[in-house]
Amino acid sequence: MVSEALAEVLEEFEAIEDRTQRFELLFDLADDVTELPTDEWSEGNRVKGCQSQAHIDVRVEDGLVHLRGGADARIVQGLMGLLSLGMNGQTVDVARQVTLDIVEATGLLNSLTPSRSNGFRTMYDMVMSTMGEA
Amino acid sequence: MVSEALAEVLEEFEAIEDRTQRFELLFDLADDVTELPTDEWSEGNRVKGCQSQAHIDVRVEDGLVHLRGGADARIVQGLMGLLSLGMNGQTVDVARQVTLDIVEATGLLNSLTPSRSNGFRTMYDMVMSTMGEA
Amino acid sequence: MVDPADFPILSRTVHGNQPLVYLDNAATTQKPAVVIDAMDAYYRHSNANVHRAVHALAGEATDAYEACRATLRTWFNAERVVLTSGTTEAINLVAHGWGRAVLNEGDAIVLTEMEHHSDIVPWQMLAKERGIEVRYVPVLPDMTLDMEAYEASLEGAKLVCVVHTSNVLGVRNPVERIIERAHAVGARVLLDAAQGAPHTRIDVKALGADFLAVSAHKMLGPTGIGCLTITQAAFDEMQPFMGGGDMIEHVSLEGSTYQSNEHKFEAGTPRIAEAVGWKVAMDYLAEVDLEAEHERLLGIARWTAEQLRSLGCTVYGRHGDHDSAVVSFLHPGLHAEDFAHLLDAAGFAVRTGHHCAQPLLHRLGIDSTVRASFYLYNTMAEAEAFIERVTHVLARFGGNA
Amino acid sequence: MVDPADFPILSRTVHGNQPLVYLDNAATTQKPAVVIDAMDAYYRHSNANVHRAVHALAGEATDAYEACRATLRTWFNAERVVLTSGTTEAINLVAHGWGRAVLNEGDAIVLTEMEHHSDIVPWQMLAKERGIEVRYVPVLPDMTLDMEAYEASLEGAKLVCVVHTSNVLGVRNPVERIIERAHAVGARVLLDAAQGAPHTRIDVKALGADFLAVSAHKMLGPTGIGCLTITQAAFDEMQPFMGGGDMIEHVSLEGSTYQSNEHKFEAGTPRIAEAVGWKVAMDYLAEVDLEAEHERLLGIARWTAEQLRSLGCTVYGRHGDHDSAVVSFLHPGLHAEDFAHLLDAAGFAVRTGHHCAQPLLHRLGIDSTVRASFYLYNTMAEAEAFIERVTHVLARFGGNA
Ligand SMILES: Cc1ncc(COP(=O)(O)O)c(C=O)c1O
Ligand SMILES: Cc1ncc(COP(=O)(O)O)c(C=O)c1O
Repeated sequence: MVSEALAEVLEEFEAIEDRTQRFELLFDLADDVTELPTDEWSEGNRVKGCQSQAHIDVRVEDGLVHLRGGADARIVQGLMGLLSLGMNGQTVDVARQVTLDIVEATGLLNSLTPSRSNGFRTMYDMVMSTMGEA
Repeated sequence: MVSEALAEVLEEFEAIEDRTQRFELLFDLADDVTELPTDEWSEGNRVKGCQSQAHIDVRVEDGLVHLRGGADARIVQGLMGLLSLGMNGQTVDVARQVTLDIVEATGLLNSLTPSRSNGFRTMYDMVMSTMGEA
Repeated sequence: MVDPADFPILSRTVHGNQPLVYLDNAATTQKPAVVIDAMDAYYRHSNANVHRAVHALAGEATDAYEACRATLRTWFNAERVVLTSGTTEAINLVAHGWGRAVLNEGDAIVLTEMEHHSDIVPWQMLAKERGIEVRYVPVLPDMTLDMEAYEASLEGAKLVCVVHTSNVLGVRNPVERIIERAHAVGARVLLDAAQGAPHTRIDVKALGADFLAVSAHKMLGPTGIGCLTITQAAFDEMQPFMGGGDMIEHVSLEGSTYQSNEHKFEAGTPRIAEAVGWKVAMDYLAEVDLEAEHERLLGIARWTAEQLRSLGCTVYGRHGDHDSAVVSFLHPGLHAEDFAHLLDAAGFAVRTGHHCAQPLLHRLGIDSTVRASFYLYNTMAEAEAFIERVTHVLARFGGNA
Repeated sequence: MVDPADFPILSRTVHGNQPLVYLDNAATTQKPAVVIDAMDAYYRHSNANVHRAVHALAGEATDAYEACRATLRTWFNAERVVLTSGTTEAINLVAHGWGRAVLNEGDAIVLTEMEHHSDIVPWQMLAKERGIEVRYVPVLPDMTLDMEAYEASLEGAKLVCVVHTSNVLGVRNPVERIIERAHAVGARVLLDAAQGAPHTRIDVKALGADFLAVSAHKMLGPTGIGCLTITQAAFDEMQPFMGGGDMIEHVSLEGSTYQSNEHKFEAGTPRIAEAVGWKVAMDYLAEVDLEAEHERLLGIARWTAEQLRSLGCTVYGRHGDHDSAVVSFLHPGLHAEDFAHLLDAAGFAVRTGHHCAQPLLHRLGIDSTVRASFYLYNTMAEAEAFIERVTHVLARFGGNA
């Protein structure tokens, strides 16, 4: 089971017909990201393969996932918001339930092949591998 | 006016429907070439751009054209035969009447672009330029 | 203008029901049905490998392939036309085929900050390998080349490489003067005409361009083919680039001799169907009044740029009389990538990013732009719809950067 | 066998009313309608430039392009697949990208006398530039490689380049053993599979081939595209070949950094429509039982060879169990070129000449052959008609050499 917050937002996406309105919702999600101050942006937490600047920092403390991030493109930060809803403050077990499909569910990226350098997959992989090490 | 012999043979070609029979006629024309003995084959008289070995030697003596040649492919030598009919033993003026169109008239080479490395154009150019110098 | 109905793709919709408005022409243009049909017909009726074969199909294919070269030779008034896979390979052919044959340690070549990566990276690679000095002509704040710096950079230069028309700015460089000055010091000139060739008929003999690189896909033709025009004098200085079938005269274990014509630089089975398609594209272009189209498209670009400015955007470019209809812009309240996504949501295809011109963007102090680029089938009505959408997007999302 | 009706060209006639019998498959194969239609549909519906763009069309085009790579990766079980313009460019990529990075003066590489010019000339060029020793494995009178000489040639060799299947003889070389011995001395192996790949499914991991070069047009795909498969280990040793758009990570005036995946070797706008077509060709091939086809075609080739011999021809090739269906022959009474013209007159498309393998022909003591090569859509009935025509031609013209 994914977190309630994530499940709710995915339902919201599904209910919206209009692509522009869906982007509006995604833009709003950008505000749900716990900010990673730009002075902490480093090569190590950079999301490679992203056209825009994006950084993400994941820690696991006391079994809970702490996710912070930031991006110059609002859509990218919105996708981080989506991840945050499913992971930030959640147990590793719950966080792990989040799959790549959540982007599909927004209906905004028609398909998520590795070749589309949208960086979401990289972002996702960075988080999962950090949790794997925890 | 091209030579009578050439005009006749071109008419013959025109009268034949069947492509294979036309080749037969062309093969026969190979015998109309005054032989250039292989020991006279040199880089200078080689027909470049021909897939097969072909050599042609042209001289103008007393205003008359003397053409000798040889080729390992019978069709190429047949084309030389065609040239010979129009040029060999003729005056330069008559020989000059021969145009590249005579190959078209055989109906055997659908078109004679420079890219088709059939070498006939080269052969023709070699003869014409020798006559030009005479 | 041409009839958009000639271009099947332009009647499609995207994201469900949004009619496509294709404004990504500087990246690649769409193809008229005649071009698509010609390639289709080639594969259905004449497909064969070219050169050195006597059968009927091979003859037809060879003629079709060489007809493309002949058409390009006439179009560009060129002495030599080598068919390549595109502008990028054409420039690499100059770097390998001419550069390696002529340039030596300590020699200098001149590039500009306005170049596409395809006209920078091959030279950086060669420079590193050979110890060649690369000089870059700066771009001025008015987005033109610093011609004084250019003249100063010429001393001892062997080659000048310059983009005919910038793919980011639309700026058409003063190639006449550039060539004249370069030739005055004995340097050869390579023009990257990937963007210039689609918009204006270029006469390389009149210009004096030693090399001109072009991509078919940016001028109504298929992917996978382009060309390099070469003057006979420069051609004679070149050594082969890639080795293989068709480019040789004779091969033995001891060594090989090469063809003396363009085939010398066309190793392997060439792009036959592509050549067929490109020829038809050139024939289609020949029916277009490119000068009138230039006026019309420039008018659309100027109007668009003006509207964008009035909406608070910064436009990169100046849209001078000979510039192409490319409009690069940014808005302080919306990231370029977000902008492009939101335009796409309503069917407007634009490009965003560094446009393979990072040094230029660096000079402009930015790392991406949104770029709308217009071509023969685009209309003023499309530009108006575009500005309407931009207005809408900025009203709703324009405070988000 | 596949349904010839899938191939539109096969129903055409040549020279008026001669039905086409296409036996020039080793030069290039015909395309099924599904392949032609897929490219057509690409241009009509999805055409856009790939990578780095967010609009719908660009996404579709990028996915389509990368789907070709993914299909090839699976088909060949390869770690890396770089899309090139064909076998020739693939081999040149190894010469420039790997050879220049790894080979130095005094190093040795091993080729064979059976190679196509595309696997000879690039190496001769590099050898001359770098002072590399090229060793050639001789071809024995039975038309196989001299494996003893091969083993002897390996000492100190860094690279072995060998044709998987000869385009002149159809002989399939013992590539398993060749690779095993090469690896034992630490040499990398490049297989030229232009002829092998169309006839049998090659698993590069099982074989251990470091590099494998292939052309789409010889396996039902379009012109202008091919690939090079590369092991990750060899990939890591390579430096970029051509510079330009799409292959870089970052470009500045000071220098550039490159992509870390296959894009590093795919400079410029790639062959997008071609990739679309090739993928569909591979999907079509995947439905064919290639092993059964191999048996069937080899049967046709053996029968044809036998008939030709009984008509007084010399056949070059042995048609062993793994050889491909290529029949090269000569008749003492008719020049190869004349032979081909006379076959063509009745609609039979064969190739004649040196087949871009002059060193092999030199070793065989000849300078051309007539070559009939069979592929999936060819039938025994066609072979019979072919022999009938050959009989007729020889009866009428066979005393003319
Ligand atoms: C064995 C072999 N190698 C290489 C090639 C070259 O292939 P391409 O011309 O498609 O580059 C061919 C085809 O002509 C071939 O038969
Ligand atoms: C100015 C310029 N030069 C070179 C190129 C490279 O062209 P291609 O990718 O077709 O090789 C482009 C297009 O991307 C361009 O706009």
